[in-house]
Amino acid sequence: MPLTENEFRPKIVAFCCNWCSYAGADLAGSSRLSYPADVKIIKVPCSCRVNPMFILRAFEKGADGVILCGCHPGDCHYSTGNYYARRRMTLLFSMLDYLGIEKGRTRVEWVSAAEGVKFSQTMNEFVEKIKSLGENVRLGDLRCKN
Amino acid sequence: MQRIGVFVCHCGSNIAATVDVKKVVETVLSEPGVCHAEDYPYMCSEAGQMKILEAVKEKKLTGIVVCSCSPRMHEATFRKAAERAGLNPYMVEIANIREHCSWIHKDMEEATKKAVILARAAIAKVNLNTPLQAGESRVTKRALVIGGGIAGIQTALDIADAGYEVDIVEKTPSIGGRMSQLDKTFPTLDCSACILTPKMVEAAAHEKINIYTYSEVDKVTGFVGDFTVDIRKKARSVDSAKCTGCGVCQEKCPSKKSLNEFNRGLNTRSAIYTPFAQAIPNVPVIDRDACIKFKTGKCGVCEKVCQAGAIDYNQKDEIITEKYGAIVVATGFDTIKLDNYDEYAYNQSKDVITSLELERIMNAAGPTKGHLERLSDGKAPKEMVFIQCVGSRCSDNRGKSYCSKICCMYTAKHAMLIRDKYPDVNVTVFYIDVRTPGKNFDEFYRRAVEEYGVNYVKGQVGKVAPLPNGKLLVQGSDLLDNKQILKEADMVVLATAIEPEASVRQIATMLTASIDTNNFLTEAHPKLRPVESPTAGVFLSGVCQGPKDIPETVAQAGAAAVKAIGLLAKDKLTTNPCTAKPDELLCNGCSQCANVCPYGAITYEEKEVNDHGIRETRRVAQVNGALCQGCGACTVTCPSGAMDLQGFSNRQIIAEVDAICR
Amino acid sequence: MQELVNRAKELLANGTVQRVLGWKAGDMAYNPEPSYFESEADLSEFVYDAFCGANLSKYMIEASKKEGKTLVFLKPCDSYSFNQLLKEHRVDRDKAYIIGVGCKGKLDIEKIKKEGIKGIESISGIGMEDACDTLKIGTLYGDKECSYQDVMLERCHVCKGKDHVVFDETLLESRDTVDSERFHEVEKIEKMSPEEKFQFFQKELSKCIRCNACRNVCPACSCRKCVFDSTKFDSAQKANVDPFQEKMFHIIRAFHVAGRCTDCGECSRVCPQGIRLHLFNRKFIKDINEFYGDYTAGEDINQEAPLTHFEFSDREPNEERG
Amino acid sequence: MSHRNYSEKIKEISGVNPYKCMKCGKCSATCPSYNEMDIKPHQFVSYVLNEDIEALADSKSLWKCLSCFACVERCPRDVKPGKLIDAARQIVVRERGGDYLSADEIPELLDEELPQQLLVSAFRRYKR
Amino acid sequence: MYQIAKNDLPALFRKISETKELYLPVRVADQVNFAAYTEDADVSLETLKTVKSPKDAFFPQSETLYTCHKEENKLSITPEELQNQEFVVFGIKACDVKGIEVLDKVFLSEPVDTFYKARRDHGILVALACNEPEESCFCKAFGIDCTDPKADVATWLVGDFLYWNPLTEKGAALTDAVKELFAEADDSAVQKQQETTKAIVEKLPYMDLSLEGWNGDVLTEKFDSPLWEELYQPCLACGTCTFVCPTCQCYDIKDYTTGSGVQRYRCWDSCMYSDFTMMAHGNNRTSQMQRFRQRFMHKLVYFPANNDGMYSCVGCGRCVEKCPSALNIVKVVKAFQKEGGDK
Repeated sequence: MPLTENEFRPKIVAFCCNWCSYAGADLAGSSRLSYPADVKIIKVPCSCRVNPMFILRAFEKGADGVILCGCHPGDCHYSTGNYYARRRMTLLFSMLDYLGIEKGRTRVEWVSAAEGVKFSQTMNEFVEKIKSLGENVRLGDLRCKN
Repeated sequence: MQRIGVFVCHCGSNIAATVDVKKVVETVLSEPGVCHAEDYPYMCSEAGQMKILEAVKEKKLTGIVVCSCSPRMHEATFRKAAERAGLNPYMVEIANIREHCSWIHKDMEEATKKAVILARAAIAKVNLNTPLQAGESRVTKRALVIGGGIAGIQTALDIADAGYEVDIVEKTPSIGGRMSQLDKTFPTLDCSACILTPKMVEAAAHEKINIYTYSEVDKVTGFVGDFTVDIRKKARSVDSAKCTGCGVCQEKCPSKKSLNEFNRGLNTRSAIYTPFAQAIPNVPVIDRDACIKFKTGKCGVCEKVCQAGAIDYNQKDEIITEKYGAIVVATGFDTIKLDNYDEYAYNQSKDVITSLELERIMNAAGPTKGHLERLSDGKAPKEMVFIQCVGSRCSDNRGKSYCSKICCMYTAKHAMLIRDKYPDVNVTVFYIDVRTPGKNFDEFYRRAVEEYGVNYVKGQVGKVAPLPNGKLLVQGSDLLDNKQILKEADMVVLATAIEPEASVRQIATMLTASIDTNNFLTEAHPKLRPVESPTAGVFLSGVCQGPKDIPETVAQAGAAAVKAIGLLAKDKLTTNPCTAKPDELLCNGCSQCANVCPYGAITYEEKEVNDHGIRETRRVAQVNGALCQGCGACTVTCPSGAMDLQGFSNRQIIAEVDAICR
Repeated sequence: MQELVNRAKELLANGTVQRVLGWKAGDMAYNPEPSYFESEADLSEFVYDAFCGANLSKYMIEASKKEGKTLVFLKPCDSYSFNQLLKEHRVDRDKAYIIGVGCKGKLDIEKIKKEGIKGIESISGIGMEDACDTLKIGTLYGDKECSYQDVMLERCHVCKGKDHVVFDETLLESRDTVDSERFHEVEKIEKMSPEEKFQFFQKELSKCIRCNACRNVCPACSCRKCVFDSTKFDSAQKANVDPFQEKMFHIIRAFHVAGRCTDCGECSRVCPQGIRLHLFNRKFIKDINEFYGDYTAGEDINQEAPLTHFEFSDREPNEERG
Repeated sequence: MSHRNYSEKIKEISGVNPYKCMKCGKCSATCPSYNEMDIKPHQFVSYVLNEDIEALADSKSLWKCLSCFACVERCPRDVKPGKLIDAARQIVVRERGGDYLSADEIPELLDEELPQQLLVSAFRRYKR
Repeated sequence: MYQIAKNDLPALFRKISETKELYLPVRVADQVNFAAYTEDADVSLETLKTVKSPKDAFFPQSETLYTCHKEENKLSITPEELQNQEFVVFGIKACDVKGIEVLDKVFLSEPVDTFYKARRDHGILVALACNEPEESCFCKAFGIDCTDPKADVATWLVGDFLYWNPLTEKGAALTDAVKELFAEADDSAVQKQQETTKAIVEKLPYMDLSLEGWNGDVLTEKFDSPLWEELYQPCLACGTCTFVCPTCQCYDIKDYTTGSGVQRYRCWDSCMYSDFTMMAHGNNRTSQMQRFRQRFMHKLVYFPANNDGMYSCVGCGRCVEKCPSALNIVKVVKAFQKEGGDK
């Protein structure tokens, strides 16, 4: 997709667990399943490594959307990591919603190493969603806006 | 500040066709810490790696960023290259500009921009990288095998033959397992006991093997190379050292009404018993629930008749604590309960039996002394029906979704044996598919059809109904003839699905080994590491990992043994350095991290600390680097940030976030 | 109140305890301060009345390091905090002699002032022996009256109950003070549109001066060094320079105490700007109850905490409520 | 309506995923009306998959199925052939047009002696 | 002296804010603090004490000092502009006016704080006399007359009128700009109100608070007192007292990374915080007792020692009202008094 003037291009951070989702992203890559370049992936060992601080930090510094991908429940390389992540993110997202931050700026998706298609689909959907929400103005530090 | 070198790979045209690599090189040069950047067609080639070596030397680099393919491809390669250049291997980070960039984007400007951002994130991370040293831990040269069936015995023998001590823990009074209950084995029709018993004897006699029967694993702590296990030796009420195995006690025991587990409850046994004649050890146990002495205080017959004076009613459970370097799980299987399958009348008629029960009936030591007869009236059957896939391949919640794998073959075996021994008996097998992949397997099945005249009907049975005349009405379908079949049978044999032994859940929990929805233990990798559990130092042998027949079980047992031997052969283990690390000065000692650690790697210590001049004793978290696998669950649970993950530290991840969002 | 003093004297005299942790009369009717009493003579200044809202359980962290036992007076709600600290190994049960004291609802001086009462010289009707229906207030501007119930601390309107969850003995009777639905305020906000929610919290949080009173008084926020004071996350802040930082601080603080917060209400009590901080914690409590089953932090120290535990069937984060 | 659409409609009404069938024939083995049927229960699935709904609609089986749901109960793959044929029957009934009752008309016509089961199964069958 | 009907105050505010930024007590979410005037602001002149003192107007809780911007390898530095527009702080009380004098001692003596000075130069203080002092007030102990504030303009609210008396040139200039809204008035009503208020002041509970024995010369005596060890115990180490205080002037300087550069800003700090003056080796005050002591020693001993006997407390009583543990400077002074008396 070529860059066109004035088009809103969101900044999107995707945390991917090393074992499933990062590999899923690799598979999307080797299967040439495209998704917008707005998505940048950060590798973490497990979805349970993702601290709510990281997610808020991303928004602080100007992210428009943050997505966390991990192994499907039951498939965690560390047996239980994604279950903890699931509870943490459930609560965090609920709090963000409560504070009036638009739903959909945050998302959790379970993507296995075999789900290249799902990875790319998820990212396409997520970017669309963030584009429809527009720029993140409610949860960023204004000092980072210029 | 680090001195970082950035190396951008073209990957032929894989990257360079979409990402302007020169532009990336140019742009990253202005990033903090970067003092060298270059591009090369194939960074992973020897020549490419030499570029790294040269740059490290010339520019005195302290950190490396390689913009290339996924770290899953070549992270190890570049880490080794860094090591050759004299750097710590963990000073390398990969920016994945192939799978995550050039391969999924088409527009060069956009892809280049993204590649720069990914490189920046990696640079920001490397700026905070610290050299990490893989730790070492010792290896106890002793293995534990949980389960004394053919899988456990074979594993133990193989490990012991390699010269290491092995302990087998078996929960029943004898080793032997399911195989000892079988009459004959496919596809050779060997007598099961004839091939198993020598193995049992060999194991018992092996100087490196120590067998704990009638024992269970109570507690497991520690980690790969250094497990500590509590084994509960249940009170046998018979002193093994004194017992001569003469068997008089069993003969004289007045309580003979207990269901005989070995014969699948088809007949009864005495309260003091050995499960079967060839039991090892040949020392009986007293079933305290059935024993009159234990129930009423009176009796004591066995004590009176025992010439060796081996009966000891006061024996107590004994806990043995032992250290092991490796643990092999070989807990085996059981058949599923058929309570949910009313249509097969298993609970209504004694003449509807499972295949494992048929094994016992066919066996000379079984409840009918090997005569094929109906359990209801002892009459010889004339019509026998076998039903396949009972509880297997069921996607409803009554059965198991998987194929139990062994049923097609043993049913062919049963059919063949019956037709051979009792040619006047008609045998009909209802099947969905006959699955016979395996050496000489299909030939075996075809023999049953072609030589022994077994009637195979493609179709499933819908209902088995006991008739007033004592027979069983079997209503099945023949899909090939498109007919519904009504057949009066004398006996119906159900090829019942198998499932992992119930106790495996508890054992998996103790070992922190993962388990799937069907209770099968999970492999570290389904294809490439099929006999290892994801938990280091724990190996899988036999059906606990998935349905298998005997040859496969034995093969896997050997494989598990080799893996265990490979571990035991090492004097020291190097551990993953990307482990959690607490900052003792910040630790609150609240235990939340320990609560989420799946490996039990976190313990607490009362420790004297010097917090900027304040000396006090505090409860602080300690991470065992050998146990920790580096998931990071603890780091998020820790509110003060005292717990951090080396290699993926809070500040490193935040630096990546910042670099991406700026 | 005299019963408390007498019992404290006894326990000091017979050597059961080395010191007493309670409340010392202030120089106004409404400002008693948490205090240690080491001797019988010290206890002459002991007070226990409707203004002893301060939760003493957090002081037990330091008291646990002292020589000998400390007698501490805990109100029913305070005992939850103590128990939670016990669960987290921050206090030593053996170093504490706990007298669970009854409570008739504690008062909020800010609410009295909001009623337009100023220049307060004296307040009567605040003793444990009083009926707790009307307060008589002597002021520089004449005598005033107000209803006890109207000026109670927010937390007392949604009191957890009259029972102590941990104690060695109990003294004095408690009173039922509940007259509000605990999650009513949270539900009201949940029903707002995203824009309304955002404006509501933006306004509320814009008052925050980052004095850290909420954090420092909180028994769950007992970290030796808070992440907002340390370099661990590159997150040290001393002021809310941008509205984002107000949100960051309060979201993370609430998250860190999620599943550990006993809803003791101290944060809201001490906020100099009257920010209703419990709205954050109570949101998490409500969510936890709704998603993972009822859980009251501090109630049972053997119960698994919601965030260090999971079920295979837990809801998904993206799931809509309901 | 094309056949393909019929096929989709049947899947929709029955809630059945015919691809789950592993062709074991347990439905046919179970069916009490088997001998009366021209298309056998285990074949329902392939008719739906092959989009040969016309044959199914013209079959005797459509009217011979007792809706006893034994096949539904025993199917190991949760395919529920009984639901498939029931769906086909509904389509045929609907095609015939409006000679069935609307829910509002029913209460007046109720006979007190009418078994509850009948009502429920009538609703299940005739609800749009 | 001039007067203006209370009802006409919005017109006055509007008029002032046409040309100048106007800060005055505004109620937001139930709390009154100084804030910029807007048409829909809920102005509350009746509030005796705003939660925070108006020192923000001159010494904001946080202010950017300069911004660094990075582009490729080029670094540019943009200093923050100094205040160059006049602004008015309306409704400041006598104690808070004195508080600003205290700040002046710190920020206007060499080396002069240019940010502060620019604000002082451009700020016009319109003080408002107190009518109904409260029990936490003890400004009298510091020689402050709350009925007669000394600022650029002094005002009084009496009955339905605001009385307005310019005291300085700046005050006069402001008065000229808004004179059209005023009527001439004599000071009889004001005097009457002053007497009423003074009578109340005499009855305040802290009326007799004496600072005897607190001066710049008692450093070791007070510093070494064992009383501190007792007094600090309930302290939670929060910064409430320092942040509501009109005289506390400690600040920290920090950098914020914006992605494209760095903003250097300063923000209030509190000597009550464990990371106050934190250095590489740690903190020179290791215990909360030391930090607690620091605050009061500073206000009552060190500051007078360096500033001709001026205390850096003005008796506004905000700490008395806001301390979560009911600690405050009065309790400290009284405790020492008692100790002295006992001896």
